[in-house]
Amino acid sequence: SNAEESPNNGSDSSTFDPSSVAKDDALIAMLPAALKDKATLDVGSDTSYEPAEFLASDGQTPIGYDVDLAKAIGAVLGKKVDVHTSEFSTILPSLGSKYDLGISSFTINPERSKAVNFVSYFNAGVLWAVQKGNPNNFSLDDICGKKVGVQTGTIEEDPDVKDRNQKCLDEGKPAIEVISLKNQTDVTTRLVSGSIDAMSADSPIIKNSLQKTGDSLETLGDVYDAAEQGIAIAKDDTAFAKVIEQVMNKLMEDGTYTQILKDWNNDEGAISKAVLNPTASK
Amino acid sequence: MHGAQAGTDGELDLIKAIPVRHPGRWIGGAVILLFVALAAQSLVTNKNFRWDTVGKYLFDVLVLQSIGWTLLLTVAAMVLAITLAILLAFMRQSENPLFRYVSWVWVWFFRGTPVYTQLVFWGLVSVLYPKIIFGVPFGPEWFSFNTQDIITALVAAMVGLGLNESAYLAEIFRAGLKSVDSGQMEAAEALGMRRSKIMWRIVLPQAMRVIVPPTGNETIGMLKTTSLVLAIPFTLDLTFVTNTIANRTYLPIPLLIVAAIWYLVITSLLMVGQFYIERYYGKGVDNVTHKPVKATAAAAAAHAGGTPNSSGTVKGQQP
Amino acid sequence: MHGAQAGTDGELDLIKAIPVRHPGRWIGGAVILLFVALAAQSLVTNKNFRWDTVGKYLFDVLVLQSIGWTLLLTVAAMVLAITLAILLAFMRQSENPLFRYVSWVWVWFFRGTPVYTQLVFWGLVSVLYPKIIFGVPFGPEWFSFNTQDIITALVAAMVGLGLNESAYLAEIFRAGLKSVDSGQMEAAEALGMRRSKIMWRIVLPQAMRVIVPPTGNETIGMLKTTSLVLAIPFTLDLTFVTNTIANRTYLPIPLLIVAAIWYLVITSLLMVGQFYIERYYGKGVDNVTHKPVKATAAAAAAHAGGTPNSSGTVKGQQP
Amino acid sequence: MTETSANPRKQGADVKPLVSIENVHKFFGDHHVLQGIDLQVNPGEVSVIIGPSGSGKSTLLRCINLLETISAGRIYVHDALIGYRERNGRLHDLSSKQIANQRREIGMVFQRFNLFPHKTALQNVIEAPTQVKHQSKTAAKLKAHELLEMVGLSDRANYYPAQLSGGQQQRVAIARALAMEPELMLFDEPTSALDPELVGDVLEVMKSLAKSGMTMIVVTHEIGFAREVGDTLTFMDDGMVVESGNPREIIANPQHRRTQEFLSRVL
Amino acid sequence: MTETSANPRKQGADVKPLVSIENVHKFFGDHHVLQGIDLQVNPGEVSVIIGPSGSGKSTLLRCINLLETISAGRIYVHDALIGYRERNGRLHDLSSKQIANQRREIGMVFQRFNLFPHKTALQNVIEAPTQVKHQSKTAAKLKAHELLEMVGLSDRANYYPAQLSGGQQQRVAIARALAMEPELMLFDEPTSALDPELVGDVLEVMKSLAKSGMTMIVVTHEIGFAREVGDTLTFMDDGMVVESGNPREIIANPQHRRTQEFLSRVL
Ligand SMILES: Nc1ncnc2c1ncn2[C@@H]1O[C@H](COP(=O)(O)OP(=O)(O)OP(=O)(O)O)[C@@H](O)[C@H]1O
Ligand SMILES: Nc1ncnc2c1ncn2[C@@H]1O[C@H](COP(=O)(O)OP(=O)(O)OP(=O)(O)O)[C@@H](O)[C@H]1O
Ligand SMILES: [Mg+2]
Ligand SMILES: [Mg+2]
Repeated sequence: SNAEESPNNGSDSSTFDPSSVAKDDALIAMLPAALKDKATLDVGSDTSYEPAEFLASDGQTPIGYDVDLAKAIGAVLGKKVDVHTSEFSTILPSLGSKYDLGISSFTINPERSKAVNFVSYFNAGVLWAVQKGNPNNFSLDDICGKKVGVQTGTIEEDPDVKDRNQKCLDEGKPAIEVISLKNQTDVTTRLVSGSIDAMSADSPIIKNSLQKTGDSLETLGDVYDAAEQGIAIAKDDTAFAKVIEQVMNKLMEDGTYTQILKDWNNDEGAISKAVLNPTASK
Repeated sequence: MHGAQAGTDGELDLIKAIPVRHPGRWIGGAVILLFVALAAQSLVTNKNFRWDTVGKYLFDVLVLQSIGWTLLLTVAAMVLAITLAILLAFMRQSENPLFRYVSWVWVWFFRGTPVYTQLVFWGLVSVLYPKIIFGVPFGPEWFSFNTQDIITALVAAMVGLGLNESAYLAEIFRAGLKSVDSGQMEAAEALGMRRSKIMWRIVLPQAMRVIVPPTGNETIGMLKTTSLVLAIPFTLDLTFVTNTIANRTYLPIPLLIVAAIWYLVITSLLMVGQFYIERYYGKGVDNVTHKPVKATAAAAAAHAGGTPNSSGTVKGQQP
Repeated sequence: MHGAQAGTDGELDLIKAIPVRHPGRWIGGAVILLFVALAAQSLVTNKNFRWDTVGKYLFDVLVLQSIGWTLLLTVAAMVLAITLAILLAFMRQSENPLFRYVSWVWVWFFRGTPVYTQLVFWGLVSVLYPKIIFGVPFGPEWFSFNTQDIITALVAAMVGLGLNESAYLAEIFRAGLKSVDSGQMEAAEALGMRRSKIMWRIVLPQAMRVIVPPTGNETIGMLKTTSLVLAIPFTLDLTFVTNTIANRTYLPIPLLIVAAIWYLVITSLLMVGQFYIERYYGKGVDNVTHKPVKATAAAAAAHAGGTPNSSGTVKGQQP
Repeated sequence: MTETSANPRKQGADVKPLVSIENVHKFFGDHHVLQGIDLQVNPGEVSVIIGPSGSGKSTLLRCINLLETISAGRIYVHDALIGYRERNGRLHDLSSKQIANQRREIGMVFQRFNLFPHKTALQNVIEAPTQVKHQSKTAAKLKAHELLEMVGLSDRANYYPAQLSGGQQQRVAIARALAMEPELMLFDEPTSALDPELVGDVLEVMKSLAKSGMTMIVVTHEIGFAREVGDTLTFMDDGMVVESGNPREIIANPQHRRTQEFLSRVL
Repeated sequence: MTETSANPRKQGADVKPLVSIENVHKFFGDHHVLQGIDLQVNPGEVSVIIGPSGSGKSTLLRCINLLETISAGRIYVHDALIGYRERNGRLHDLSSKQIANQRREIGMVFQRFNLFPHKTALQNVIEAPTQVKHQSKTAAKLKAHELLEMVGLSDRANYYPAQLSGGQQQRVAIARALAMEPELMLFDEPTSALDPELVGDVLEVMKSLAKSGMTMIVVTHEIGFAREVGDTLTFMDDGMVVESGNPREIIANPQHRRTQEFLSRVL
């Protein structure tokens, strides 16, 4: 209903049509009993992470590549998909009861794998951004004492920047001033206004921010520390997790997966094989 | 030597004294005004605030709808909280020690834990307790509900906010009830009124004078606390909606201002409402046209000895 | 017919009546206890709560440090808020209309806008106003600061919370000052005391009785509000630290419980403190061992007519 | 004032007392405040109690009206035991409902009036009839106007207590108690919170009440009232009845030293 | 009681009055409460004011102590104009500091005592000397104990007001006012909030004060006190002085009808 203010990358108008995906009765048969009778697949997602999951201009409808992937999974399993906006702290405890899946750009690491089942589906790395032309000559080699913005709770905050900070301290250099904010938008706004020197986030997020803020930011260096992100399933529901692993692999094979990521300009992060609880890359 | 010659001179030489000058005060005032002016000026001119965007979204239909939801939540939670708080305050004064104890624990627990955590739990109640079963404990089951069907996000939000608030209000009500003179209770008892009637008709209405101002504080606070219902998640309130727009447009500051303006408007309305409620419950005490015959009449309400009819009866009598 | 034969019988036949039974109350109590027991049982047995994780992080060094920061923030913000609130309440009663008006606008503005938004602005102040310049407006500049150097995250957090809270407390203080009998003011004036002295030494100490309970509410509220300093961002408080751990381990519920337990512990301590403060300011009024010679003595403090020495003078006189 | 104490109805030897207080004791903790009080009040009689501060006068009135529980002894009003039920030789507490019922028969007027400040004079008077006796508002108002007329305040019906003088407030308090049509009225120093000028109005109303045959127990320092209106005068000291009898005789000729001392201070 | 009004010091014709009230008017809005009061009080004199409720007695006392501002006229205490400074024929308001200074010379005792409830009797008495006159705590306490001794309360120094009887509270209030060593004491119905039994103590203290030569203006209903202690008696009605002169003469022989009426009600 609202005209978009910033340059539109077409994010509001996903072209993905779940009905184009075929139902797979073999996989449906493998579903745990409790899920077989359910008409819908309930998915929890923290919808403030454009372009992975965010809200359309009506303020309520979740969209993004994670959302489209969820719909594709539902189509394979012959179910309608309901993506629920929900905060991080309520997604995980709700898995297995309120939500069947959690798809919210969860980065997999060994500690987290103890708490939930992950099926890997995307590969995102860390990417840095600075103001256009890098006016402060920010460099990752000379990060000590600089002001760096990250989003709270991301792997950029902990461990990446945290480790770098420790290194600075170990070398007797000034600590990094970490500005950790709840929303990525707030971090980006601060970078645009120049109150921080640089920011780091998952590569898709940085790219999206660059698009959204017009011509004021640029990336610094390349993506590194590529880490796999996963779809979360309750720890005690391994049977279902295995089904999801197969569904994802099927979507990867038939091209739906790549198409969805392409639609959202994010096929760089595509992976070739979904794995249940991969030994985390970091 | 002195007598009743007063009033004989037709014209009175009224005192019109030159007031004391307080230059310090006016300088202080001027400094404050200057600061306000500077703040206002920089508010208007600082481009970070993007007043065009503020204007654009101030009357956005999503924002307007969210105000409705926010008001609904505030009112529903406060109604629930006030009801519970009255109950808790009465229980605290009960003769039954169990009631007193329960009331104390309730206040301690709900005041002690963060409302955000409480809201998370209300959001999770259907996860933690998927079915509510009525029946004899450890015995047969009578009937049961799916918790999800009953505790929707809206209900969870109202209940969560209301229960938390009830603990704070219970303290306010307790202090209010304590402030009513014990003689009122005795007088009503002596008339043969029963305790519950006395509480409702005699004690509580008088306590309201003390209760209303802090309750106004709490209501205004609640208006802002509703933004935490995202924890449930309930996603239709003002803060969530403006946040979403901010995330989409990458313009957080102007949308915070949009939200702040609306909160300020609602607060102003609530303050007007509070004024009238305070006046209502001040009836017979605050807003009576006292005739302060006694210099110290204001001192003791119990002995508010005005004699409105005794002066005037001798008007015009010249000794 | 009736006389002074009382007291002649050595042994008194004291009334030992059988109390009225209130089965309803006990059933009600039992039901409540049952619910509490069920809730406690499901709290302990529900595996979602992961009590092992709670135990593991309850005394985590990061968590313990964060409690320190949370307490520091709470205390600093409340001290600032109380100072400002007293000032605002006095200004509200000032003869200078400008002061009254400023005080009103302050309360209206800070109560009206969300504390989260205020904190965001305090966090952004160095963005919006990179330099604070002292000088003649539109004239020469005397000296200037980099805002960033002055308003660190900690300062911004304290100031942001304190200013917001001051508005709520100002209302509480205003109501408190109003509750003190005007006769106190007059008596002090008649002794030649000046207004500021009267306020500090006579009116405020008496108003504290009414002020302390809602201020306790506010302090306990502030303890939880500190978690919003994330908006600044200030990232050392209890909520932030437990959130971070939850993010790392993906175990939000047990860490919410860790935070809740600590908040509950601090709240309990604050409630103990409040008890003693209330008792201190009740001196001479609440915690005096009244001798209720008058049946209605409690009614009017101004006329608390006890005559502690008049009984007893006739002890032992048998008519 | 006509002297009414010669009224034979009040002095009849075979009249059953309306109030019968039998060997009543009251302890506050260790403090033995009432040390065996015996007192009978016949229907239509005005019984005046005087005594120094702290002698237990208020406590006695409050025990009659169940605002305090007695420690030993019995109080009967109209043959009904106050506060308890006796069954199989044992006393049982009355329920709060039954206590409320007993209190309805007994009106009480306090030293400090204790009017409900948030209600007008009229509302104060109709509160109990409508709320306790469930009378209709119209009926209660009719009666209330009569009573306010009687205490000389018909033009003050819609004033709040804070708008009334002390004497006017006390008269409203009397009308409020009378509205419940009690058999017995208790007055606890009803004039001692009033300025000397305002005392007269209240005493006037009490006199006319006494003349109308109302049974009254009055604690007062107004010796004049006791002499003029009282049928009996009881002097209490230290929780005991020191002397009791015809008011004029006692005032003129106190038998006990304490009574003499006390009267010399008050008169 | 010895009758002290024949004291020649008080009656000397050439003595300059300590208080001189000249044609004072006071309006509350349209209400003309004081309609031209003239009154002189010589040093050491006890001036008693009586009059019906609403006649403006309290207002007059409050004007002397600057708790109210007068609308017209002049009040001098010790030749100093109260509340104003006259310069070039125009009146200037005094600053709050100067007003406070003037009030120090005038002690006031209120009907409802107005003791500071959060302070003990002793603390009440030393509050003003230490805070206003900046006396040392030790000196102030020494003096306070003397004063409490004088009003007969040396054993109650550490009691809070709520622990004292009304009469005791009023005596502390007198000690508190005396601690500032005022030249003039104003009493506004100091006994009318007391039960009859407690009045005596306070009147006793006031008598001894009068005997010690303190200048006092006393508003009271205690005609006995006026007769015994008063040097002059002033009857006020409707904001005017109706009659003024020797107390015994006026009480025995009131000249005006209003005075007669009033005295008949109060006596
Ligand atoms: N609630 C109470 N707790 C403890 N002692 C009490 C209580 N009420 C009264 N007393 C004591 O009982 C005694 C009698 O009190 P009561 O009020 O009956 O006296 P009184 O004769 O009415 O005196 P007064 O003329 O001053 O009203 C007093 O010594 C008083 O201290
Ligand atoms: N602050 C005020 N505002 C308006 N009217 C007032 C005020 N104070 C007093 N009055 C009026 O002034 C008149 C005189 O009052 P004042 O208190 O001086 O009478 P008083 O002689 O002391 O009476 P009392 O014996 O009842 O104390 C009264 O009619 C009263 O209504
Ligand atoms: Mg009594
Ligand atoms: Mg007066």
